Amino acid sequence: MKASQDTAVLFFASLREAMKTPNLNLALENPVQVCELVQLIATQSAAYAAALAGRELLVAVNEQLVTQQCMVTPGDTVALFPPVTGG
Amino acid sequence: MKASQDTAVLFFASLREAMKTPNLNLALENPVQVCELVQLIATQSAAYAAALAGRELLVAVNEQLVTQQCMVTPGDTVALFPPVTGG
Amino acid sequence: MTISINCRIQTEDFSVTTEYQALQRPDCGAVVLFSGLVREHFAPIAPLSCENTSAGVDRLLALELEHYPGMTERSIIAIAQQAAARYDLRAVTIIHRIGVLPVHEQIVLVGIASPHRRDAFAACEMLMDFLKNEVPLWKKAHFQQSSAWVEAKASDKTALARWEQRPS
Amino acid sequence: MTISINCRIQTEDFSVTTEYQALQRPDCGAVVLFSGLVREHFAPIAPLSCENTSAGVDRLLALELEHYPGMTERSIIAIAQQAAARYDLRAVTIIHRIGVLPVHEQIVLVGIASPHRRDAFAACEMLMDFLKNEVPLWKKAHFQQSSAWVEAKASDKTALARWEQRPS
Repeated sequence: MKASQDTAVLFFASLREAMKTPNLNLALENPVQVCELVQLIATQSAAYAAALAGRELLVAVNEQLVTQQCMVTPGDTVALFPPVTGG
Repeated sequence: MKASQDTAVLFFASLREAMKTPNLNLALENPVQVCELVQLIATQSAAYAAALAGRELLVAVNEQLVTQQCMVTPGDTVALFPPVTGG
Repeated sequence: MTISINCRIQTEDFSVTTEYQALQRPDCGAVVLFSGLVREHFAPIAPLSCENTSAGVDRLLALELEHYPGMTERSIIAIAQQAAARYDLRAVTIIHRIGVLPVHEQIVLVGIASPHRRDAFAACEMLMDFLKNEVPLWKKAHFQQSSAWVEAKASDKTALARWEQRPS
Repeated sequence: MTISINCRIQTEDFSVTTEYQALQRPDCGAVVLFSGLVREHFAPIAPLSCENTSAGVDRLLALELEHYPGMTERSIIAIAQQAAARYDLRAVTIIHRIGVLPVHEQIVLVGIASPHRRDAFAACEMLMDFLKNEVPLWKKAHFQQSSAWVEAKASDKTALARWEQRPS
């Protein structure tokens, strides 16, 4: 069995409030797609599942905007957040 | 014979310099088109004719931009000037 | 041709005067400044009419700006560089405030210095559209009785699309 | 909805700070300012390259602005009203200086306050295009060795045409 590496997942704005935490650390062993990673978080608790359900989410991996199909490598920093509203 | 009324003609910018005067007063008896008024000035002297020849001119009658075909009534204030370059 | 890019995320207020002076260049005939302020009558989703608002409907007290430290700064520099690659610019300033900003406060400043006005206007407007759509910043509206996260506007996405159609 | 229109022709300089503060309205989220300055490397007809200019080609010292007293002021108010009829504006400031303006001096300020940024940007750019084409103002360039009246640019006429095509 491979050694797992911590993958930080950050949440911002309304998603951070819904998740009731600004971040989680996941112990990933293999690369996964962003959408699989989101599924993984949703399976951890009903509260997480509810927070993530039916919500338009943007994703950044290592501070670059990516699609839900992008691969996350163990050790990456993933950020999930709602559409931005600055300016 | 009708009494003539003074019609002020103002010149600006490069046209004012070419005419070597900021204004002329013409004694008009009847309404004339702007282009006729310009002709009238050109006949007054060779210097005026040279100043007015081959030059793109804008016209204002009583401070409103008009075309060369616009009628000038005795007593109006006419302004002749090159294309504007402010801003 | 050198270009000076000055991007900042900060809680403290900024001075339009200072930034305007810093933008000026001997070869620039045009300076365009955009300043965004927290206005009254702000509605997070559907606009309230002035009548409703003055009649005592929940009144906006402040906007709270959240950002993603690191990524927000890098994203802003990236859009400034995109604008500079597209237009003839000599100086770009982007300042975005974060934290709690009461009504009437300044939120954002985009300043452009260019030899020509059309480049300055286009770059300033492009940068505001990119700021609204591509930079990790989120607004929460604090009303007298409630709070709500501001939802992204379809009109901002439409505005963004303009820059994709134009030739660079 | 009231709109405040402030138009001035003056020899003295203006303060962007003062005008920016005067433009602010509680219901306006957007302020756009355009400031036009006398830049170095100014060429009345064909642009000079920077190399030529620094190599000692006739250097610009100042622009001299002439106007048509009365008509200029009325024309500026008229274009401000046209912009206000077309866009949702709450305050418009147009200041144009006349007389001799040495390099680096401010020439013109157009400031717009609007609830929304797109109206503010569009009105500011439209007003600059109208100022360049429809208001009786003329620039004379004073170089070290010579003087020349600035010729109207075809690109300014093209810019003006944009506003005729758009829906009001």
